[in-house]
Amino acid sequence: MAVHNIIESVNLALKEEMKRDDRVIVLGEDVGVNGGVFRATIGLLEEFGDNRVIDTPLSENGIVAGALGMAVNGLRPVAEIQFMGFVYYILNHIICHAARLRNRTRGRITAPLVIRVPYGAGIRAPEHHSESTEALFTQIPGIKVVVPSTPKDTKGLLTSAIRDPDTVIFLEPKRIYRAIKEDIPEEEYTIPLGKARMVKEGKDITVICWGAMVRVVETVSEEAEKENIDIEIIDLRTLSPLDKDTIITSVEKTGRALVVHEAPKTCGLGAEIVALINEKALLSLNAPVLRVTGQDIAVPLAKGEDYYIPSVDRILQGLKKIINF
Amino acid sequence: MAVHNIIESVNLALKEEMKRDDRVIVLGEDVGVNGGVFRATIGLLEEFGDNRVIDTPLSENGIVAGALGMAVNGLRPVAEIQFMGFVYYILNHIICHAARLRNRTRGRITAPLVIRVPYGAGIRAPEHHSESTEALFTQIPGIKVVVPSTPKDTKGLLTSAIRDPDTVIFLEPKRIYRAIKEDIPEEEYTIPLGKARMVKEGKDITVICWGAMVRVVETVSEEAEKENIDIEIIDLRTLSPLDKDTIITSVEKTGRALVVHEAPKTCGLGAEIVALINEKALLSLNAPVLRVTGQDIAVPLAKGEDYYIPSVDRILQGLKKIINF
Amino acid sequence: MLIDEYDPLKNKRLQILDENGNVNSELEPKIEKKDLIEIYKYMVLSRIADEKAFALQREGRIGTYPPLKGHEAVQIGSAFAMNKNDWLFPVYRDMGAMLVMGVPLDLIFLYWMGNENGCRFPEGTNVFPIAIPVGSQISLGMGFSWASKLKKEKAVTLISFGDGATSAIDFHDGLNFAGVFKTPTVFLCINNQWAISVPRTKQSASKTLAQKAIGYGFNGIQVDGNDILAVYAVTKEAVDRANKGDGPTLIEAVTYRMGDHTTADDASRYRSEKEIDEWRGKDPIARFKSYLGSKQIWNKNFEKETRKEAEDLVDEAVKKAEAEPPPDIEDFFKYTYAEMPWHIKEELEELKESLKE
Amino acid sequence: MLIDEYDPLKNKRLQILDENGNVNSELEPKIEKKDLIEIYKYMVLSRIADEKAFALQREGRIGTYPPLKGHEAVQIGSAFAMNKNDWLFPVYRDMGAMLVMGVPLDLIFLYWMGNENGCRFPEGTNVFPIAIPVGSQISLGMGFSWASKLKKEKAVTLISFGDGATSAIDFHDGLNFAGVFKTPTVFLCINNQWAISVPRTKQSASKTLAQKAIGYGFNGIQVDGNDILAVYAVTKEAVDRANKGDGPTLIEAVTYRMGDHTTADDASRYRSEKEIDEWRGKDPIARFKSYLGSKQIWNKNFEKETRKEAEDLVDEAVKKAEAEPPPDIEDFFKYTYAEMPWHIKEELEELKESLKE
Ligand SMILES: Cc1ncc(C[n+]2csc(CCOP(=O)(O)OP(=O)(O)O)c2C)c(N)n1
Ligand SMILES: Cc1ncc(C[n+]2csc(CCOP(=O)(O)OP(=O)(O)O)c2C)c(N)n1
Ligand SMILES: [Mg+2]
Ligand SMILES: [Mg+2]
Repeated sequence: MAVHNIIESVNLALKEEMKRDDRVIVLGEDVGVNGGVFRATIGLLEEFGDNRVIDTPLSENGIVAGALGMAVNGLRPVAEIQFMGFVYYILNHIICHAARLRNRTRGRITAPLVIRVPYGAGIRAPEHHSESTEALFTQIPGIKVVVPSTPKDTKGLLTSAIRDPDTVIFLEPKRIYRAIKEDIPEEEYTIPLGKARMVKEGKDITVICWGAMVRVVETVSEEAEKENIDIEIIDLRTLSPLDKDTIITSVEKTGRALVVHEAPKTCGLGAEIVALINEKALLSLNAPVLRVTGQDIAVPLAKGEDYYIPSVDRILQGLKKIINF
Repeated sequence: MAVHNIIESVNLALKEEMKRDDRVIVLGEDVGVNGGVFRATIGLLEEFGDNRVIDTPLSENGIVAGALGMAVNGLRPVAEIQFMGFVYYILNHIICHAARLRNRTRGRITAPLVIRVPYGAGIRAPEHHSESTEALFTQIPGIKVVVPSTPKDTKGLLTSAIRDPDTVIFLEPKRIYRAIKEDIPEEEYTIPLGKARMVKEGKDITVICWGAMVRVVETVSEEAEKENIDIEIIDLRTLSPLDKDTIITSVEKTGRALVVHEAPKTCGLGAEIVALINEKALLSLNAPVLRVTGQDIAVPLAKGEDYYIPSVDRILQGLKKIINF
Repeated sequence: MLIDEYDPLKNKRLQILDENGNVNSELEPKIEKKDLIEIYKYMVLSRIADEKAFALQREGRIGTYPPLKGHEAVQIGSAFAMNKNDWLFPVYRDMGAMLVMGVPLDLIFLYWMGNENGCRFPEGTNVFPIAIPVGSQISLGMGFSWASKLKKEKAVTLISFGDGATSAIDFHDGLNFAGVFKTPTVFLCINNQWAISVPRTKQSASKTLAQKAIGYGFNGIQVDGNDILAVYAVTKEAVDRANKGDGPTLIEAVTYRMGDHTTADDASRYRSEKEIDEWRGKDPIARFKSYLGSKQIWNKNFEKETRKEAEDLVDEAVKKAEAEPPPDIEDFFKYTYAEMPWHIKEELEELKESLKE
Repeated sequence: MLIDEYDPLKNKRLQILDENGNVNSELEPKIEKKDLIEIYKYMVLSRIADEKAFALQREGRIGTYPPLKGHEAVQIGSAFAMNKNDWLFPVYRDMGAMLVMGVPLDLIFLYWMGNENGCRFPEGTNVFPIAIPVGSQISLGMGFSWASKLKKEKAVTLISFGDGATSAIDFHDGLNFAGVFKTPTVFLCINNQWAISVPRTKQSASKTLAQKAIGYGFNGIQVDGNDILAVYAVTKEAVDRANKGDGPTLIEAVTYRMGDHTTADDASRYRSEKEIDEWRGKDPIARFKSYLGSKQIWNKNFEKETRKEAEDLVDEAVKKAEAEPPPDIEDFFKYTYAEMPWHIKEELEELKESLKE
């Protein structure tokens, strides 16, 4: 065991998988010599050479198309997109090809491909560097969407993503890249995709969250405890496909639920979670399932960022609306 | 008054607006000499010349970037994307610029731009010609999304869209382009964006739908009547922003709701509607709000299309689940 | 080397067999007699299969179909120049090339009938499925060939696409990455003068499409796309260069789409009969036929047999495709992921339930 | 005509004022004395403002900032060559060009401090806001200039972008559409050798970036980007051509990014001191200074005054930007649509409520 933060865990998972399987290739802008703008790929070029750690020209469409072509030809590429705000360039190849090749060819051609994207606000970055548009991906049948929230989960989930036979969008909560340190096993391990993590059991209300929001919700939980509200916290880990069982079992127990996410509210993943709960557990509900989320606006620049990201106060306010319904 | 179908109404609205306002420009692949692959722009080149009706090179990204640049420079471009399956190319400019220029410049620069896209399945077309991925757009703050379902609405809504100060994605239900004929006023008229249409009042259950699904739901309504189920049908017309009041008022009256859409279920607009109802009208609900939608798969080719599109039987099945809850 | 010599900026276009059947014997590629016969058979088969597909569409027996008539030389000539390990990333109109590469004709029909099973090519068929978003196969194919290089495999990827596709963003990425990484790729632009109703001249102000390669740091060459000897020779050279590690080549094959864009199109709306007539005089099959005549391979009997054989193959393929049972409902669901997740299972169940009633 | 003569395929690169201060008098543009002085003032102001921004970032007073050092000639020279009605679509590093075009310096600081109000330029300022997605301003600017043409206005759009941006899909669309529609556009590629850590040679295999224009049917020209006379002359010619209806031009200005990519970058990770030193010898300001010296414009006193003036302007601008109150909360909400829809109102209320507690 050794102590690592999230960005180091990304690096470790990449390194281990590259050692284990020489089909694993890392590519993207500045991932080689520079080790990635967040240093996620540091040391990989030195260890694996420039046939496996590849600095590309500046085109996200090209990176993903290239990686997808590689995946079709038997490699296991892990592409990096520098920021979520540049991810819209890749949607065409993801929707039209990565998500569909297996179906289009009735199983003959597949796309085992990972796309890593740092996402989310909170680091006072320029415009387009703070987005949380995961719902663009969760609505695409045929791909998986994964978000870790701790160093340990990061390594295990990324390892699973790399070994997964389908295309995985791996979103990294960059705001907490270096905020949490944790003992994580030296040896390789996987954490299954599609399974949520029970962060904390509780009896009064289920709070569903992921990524950087998990820590905020943990703080909320402490605050709420002071007012005798006992929160159950679910960290989704995989946003698509959803872990229905964990969500529904919890809501059936608590009778109340809140979804917290950084993305704008309208048509965010929160909507799907509310719809799912409504469909499967309506009679268990003592109050509406609410969402505390980013607003339906562009993520503000530094001076406004904190208004946008769900704060402890806003989440508490949402909680109380549900509890006092 | 004269009888017209939907595609003719598109053409009429374009023609009228081009006559009324010479800033209105039509551009896209094959919109000029060929009059559009569905003939939506037929006759426009002859009437307005090739400075206002422009055949472009084959790039949707280029078309929309070009149109957006034009809009910034005082024109009122109406761009055509040939099929919804090619719309993913335009997301970057829509999300990063069209939806945000007003906010980015605190009101100085705006993007009054219309993008017309035929969408939906049911015409036995090749792959990527049958998509309903409107939820990619309804989750983007700063743009509007409009879908007509009748010839009369088509002309009035498209006219409003062209005059709107914000970017409007105008989705045309191509499956019924020629299926419905209707008397429509010769003179110009507008139908306000953001307001749903009450297609039919009813007391037992609210069915919310749009585009080509409205007709299917009308058939369902007739079937349901035979079993004494009285449906209230809401045609959303504008998918973003949603007409909350019409939806909530109806559900408060009927106590039950079903959403029908062609898009895949997960993270489709239906999820947002369910979440909205849950948030605003939970106590009125006698049963879960269900969704009858396309499945979370690629739209099948011709031989499987009918399994994918919500059928009268599937919708009835959904209705009964709610009624018998 | 043809590719170095035929500089598109100097207005050079490679032609070996001209409209009147004259051969430039210096450049004439050495093709064995049995291959010449094979080539001709594929040309004829492609044309007959194409006509059949068109007719079937008119009878409502297949869906929208993009006719290949006029493209026989570029499709068959390029595919014939490829080696066993090479891969084709075809454009939708590429039935001829796909046949040469081993895609069964009945599957091609099945696909256009709207059955996904037509896209499951037999194992060992080195053909990527048709990519409908124009140009998207270009960057994908680049990635595929890049992997061949990284794996140190001797395999070239040939990517075909139209003149319209040169405007696609994937053209830019495909060629730019290929240049930077010196991938073993042959970019075959089938310039048939039209992208639906948009003429070549409105697609790009570039004088030739071949010269676009200059901006990516490798060679482009223009070739008479109705001259199968030229197409074959230049493709072979490009494939050899790629195999030797000399990187990508852009070939612009100048040809003509003799038919409508697809069965849903009416080309008379936007182009003249006169233009079509002109190109009729350059027919790739007629030209190759006269070449075979000069080689004492072609004669009337040979023609009759070739046609008969092709017609039989086509009839058989149609029969087989039409005899194919409709796809199993589960097939639409079970290939979305490697394993079917709960929600898709639910949706499948819901559908089945509704069909029972 | 410079643009016709300096063919990038012939390895020609325009230079008028060389590293040692020698002038090619045949090509020397005629610039009035007062403009020469203005130009120098803007060069100095840009450099001082740039250094200030860097320092402010290190003190935590502004956010991430992309230094322009080394780009003074290309930014000021090109902006000076534009006419009153022309528009600039800048790249993020373009503070110098933006200043010349009339963007107030305090707004530029305000923007990098993370305040959207810094992006509301005064009416009449013909500058598009900075587009962060690399290259996206290229196709947008093309559309803007296309509209000028359609409206028959005499106005040219100058779009600047980096070497990395030539790989962007919007470069392809911007140039291709511009070629086809002969838009009045000047594409100014500021080739500073690096795209963060990716060197120019790995961005494209094309020998020059200027030659990419050939694939779009118009002229490209390479110019010494540290030579402000050359930049000015070639931009002026390109602007004039565009105004006359002769369509677009691609200018590749060869220069160097002297600083880190942004304040968040550490360039020593990927490039050598030696390389930087070499370019230090080509400093654009020093070079122009010696030119002004030869014209008897520059002297020590002039330098002192110029610097003092610039420093005062910078200090004032910083003061003004820092005195700006934080944006009103409603401002983050009310510009999403022309009219605020119900759900955004609700969200604003919810936020306000949470701030009250
Ligand atoms: C991205 C995209 N946009 C639009 C279309 C519709 N479309 C299909 S083929 C075609 C023209 C293609 O022209 P070209 O590349 O020259 O190939 P050709 O059909 O002439 O063989 C168009 C516009 C599409 N399939 N994909
Ligand atoms: C689409 C996109 N991808 C990635 C980035 C991150 N990024 C910002 S600047 C930059 C390099 C740009 O290089 P170049 O175009 O040469 O301009 P320079 O910074 O050298 O002036 C990158 C990769 C971005 N802003 N946009
Ligand atoms: Mg074509
Ligand atoms: Mg650069």
